[in-house]
Amino acid sequence: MKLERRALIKGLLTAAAVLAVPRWLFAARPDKAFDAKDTETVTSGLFDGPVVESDQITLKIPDIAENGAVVPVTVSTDLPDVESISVIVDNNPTPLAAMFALSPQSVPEVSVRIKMGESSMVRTVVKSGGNYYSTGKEVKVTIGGCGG
Amino acid sequence: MGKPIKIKAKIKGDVAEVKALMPHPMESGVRVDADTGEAVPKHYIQEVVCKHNGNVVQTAYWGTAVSKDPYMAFKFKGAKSGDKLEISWRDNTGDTSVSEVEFK
Amino acid sequence: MKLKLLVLVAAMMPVLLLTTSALAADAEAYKSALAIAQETIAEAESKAQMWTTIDQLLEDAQTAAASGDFDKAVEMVNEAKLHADLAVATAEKEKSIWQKGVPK
Amino acid sequence: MKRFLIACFLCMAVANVYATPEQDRLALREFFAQRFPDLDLNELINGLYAFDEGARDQWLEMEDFPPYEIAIEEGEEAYGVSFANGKGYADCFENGGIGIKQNYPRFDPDSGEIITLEYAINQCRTDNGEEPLPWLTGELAAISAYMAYTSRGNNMNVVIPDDPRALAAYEAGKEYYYTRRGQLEFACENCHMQSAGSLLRADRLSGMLGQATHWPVYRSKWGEIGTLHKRFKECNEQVRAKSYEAQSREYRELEYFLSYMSNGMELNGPASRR
Repeated sequence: MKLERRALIKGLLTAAAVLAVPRWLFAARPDKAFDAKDTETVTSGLFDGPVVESDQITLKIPDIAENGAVVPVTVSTDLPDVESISVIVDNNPTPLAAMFALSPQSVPEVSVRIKMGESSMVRTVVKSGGNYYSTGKEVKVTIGGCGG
Repeated sequence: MGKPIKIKAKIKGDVAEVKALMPHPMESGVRVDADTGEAVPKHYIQEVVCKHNGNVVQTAYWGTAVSKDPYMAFKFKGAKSGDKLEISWRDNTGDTSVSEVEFK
Repeated sequence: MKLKLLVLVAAMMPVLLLTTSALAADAEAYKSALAIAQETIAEAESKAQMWTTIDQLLEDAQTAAASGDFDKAVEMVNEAKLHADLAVATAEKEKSIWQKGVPK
Repeated sequence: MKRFLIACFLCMAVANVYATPEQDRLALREFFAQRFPDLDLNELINGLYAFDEGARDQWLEMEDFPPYEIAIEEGEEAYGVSFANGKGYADCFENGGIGIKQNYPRFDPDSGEIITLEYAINQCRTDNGEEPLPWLTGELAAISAYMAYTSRGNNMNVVIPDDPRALAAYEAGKEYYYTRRGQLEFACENCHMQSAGSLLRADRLSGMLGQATHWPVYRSKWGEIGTLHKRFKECNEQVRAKSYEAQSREYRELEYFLSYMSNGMELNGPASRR
């Protein structure tokens, strides 16, 4: 079930990537990607190339979130020349939670606290040397963070 | 003008470690006010710019899913004692806040 | 529609026959039921044992009474009295046994 | 000498019937020591995080830059603002109000009242012609957070003086804690002693010991800093018992008892909780 879903999304990502041309430049906030209601739309709009899974990214996020209103996330990677790090929560009303645009001075490690309305796959996409890499983790939420 | 940003910045070896806490309601537009029964309008930080001695080292773009009173931590190279670190944000209403600290 | 009404009336008959207050489910009946309930509620209050449900039931009763539905109003008030009765019973029981939970 | 002996006899006779607060406290520690033989009791000042490793990790991550730091800063600023008459909070408290939270709540022999820290803060305001602040959240909670912060590391030291009114207040608080109430018929004890450390739906329950050391608290659920009495109200309502007003006599007595039970434990407020 999980595998199927992942395969499907991966397929969608690849399909989207084939069609995609660079839509938004990172010099400004990619508003459309932030307004998008599903992960496919976010990724097809945000990334102008295929996204491949990578084990060189560490996504630190709890298996069971204490409170959906405050879920600590840390993303770090050994990949070189990191330009951006995005955090996407599939089941949130607008999946794109945050995108960090890095500079050559940056050490690729960012932390942020996010809201999660319900249990969801949380994924991070790292742009490194012009290519996109991702990893993800299922996070269980017992108290949703949308009520306040 | 938004509330000031709380910043903790230190240098470990050749890496600067920065942690910031920004008092802000981060209303997603989904929450319903218990008293009025009406949805609280969206009010959230969209962009956070971090500058080292005037140069942008990182820009964070945020959606509505970042938690209330946002916390952010990041690292960069090339900072030394006495350098300045400035963090500023802008929210969807156009409100802004800027704070600056010096590396010890 | 008519049949439904008939069934409803038929269903209500035993209630109407059994409960004297419901016989005259009008403003007077509501008032006297409320007076009886309030006595018990005051007792629960004085014994530090009010339930959150009671205020809600009284509020619902008042709304029903205001719209002329005295059957419902009386029903709600009686429910509130039942809750107050149970609360008072807890208070009385606890008076003699709360000490049992204290580690010795 | 004779009088002394009689007094001693009386003492012992009374002690046989009623436990003294100190006996209660020691018995409570023993209760937790037996329930959680592998737990360092001092860990209980961290509430549910003493029991739940996964939650503890997330909490420690929050502690990296806890959201209550905003409240401490706002509280410090508010604390320093002078009243219209030129006086300030520092004039109302011993040691200028710094590092004194361990002594609260205290019994006031003049009025016979239990004075909690928040009660004293508002008393300070009204004594100086200022309007009292709302009890549950906001500026009062922030000032309380700042005062708690300056008291971190001190050990809780609530005193029950030799005055029947003080003892009566303690006993009333104790009875409140152990009395079942509300439609669900739960006493504070049912959750925080018998079920301490277990899950109630998705919530892991904290233990009674150490429950008073870390207030006020920034609860993620609230999204702001709130006082202990806000939590009292919430607890009561969760079992469908009508709550009392913040700083009502009932809740002040409850806090008096609860705080005495944490005597000797380290103050670690303000804190963040789920």
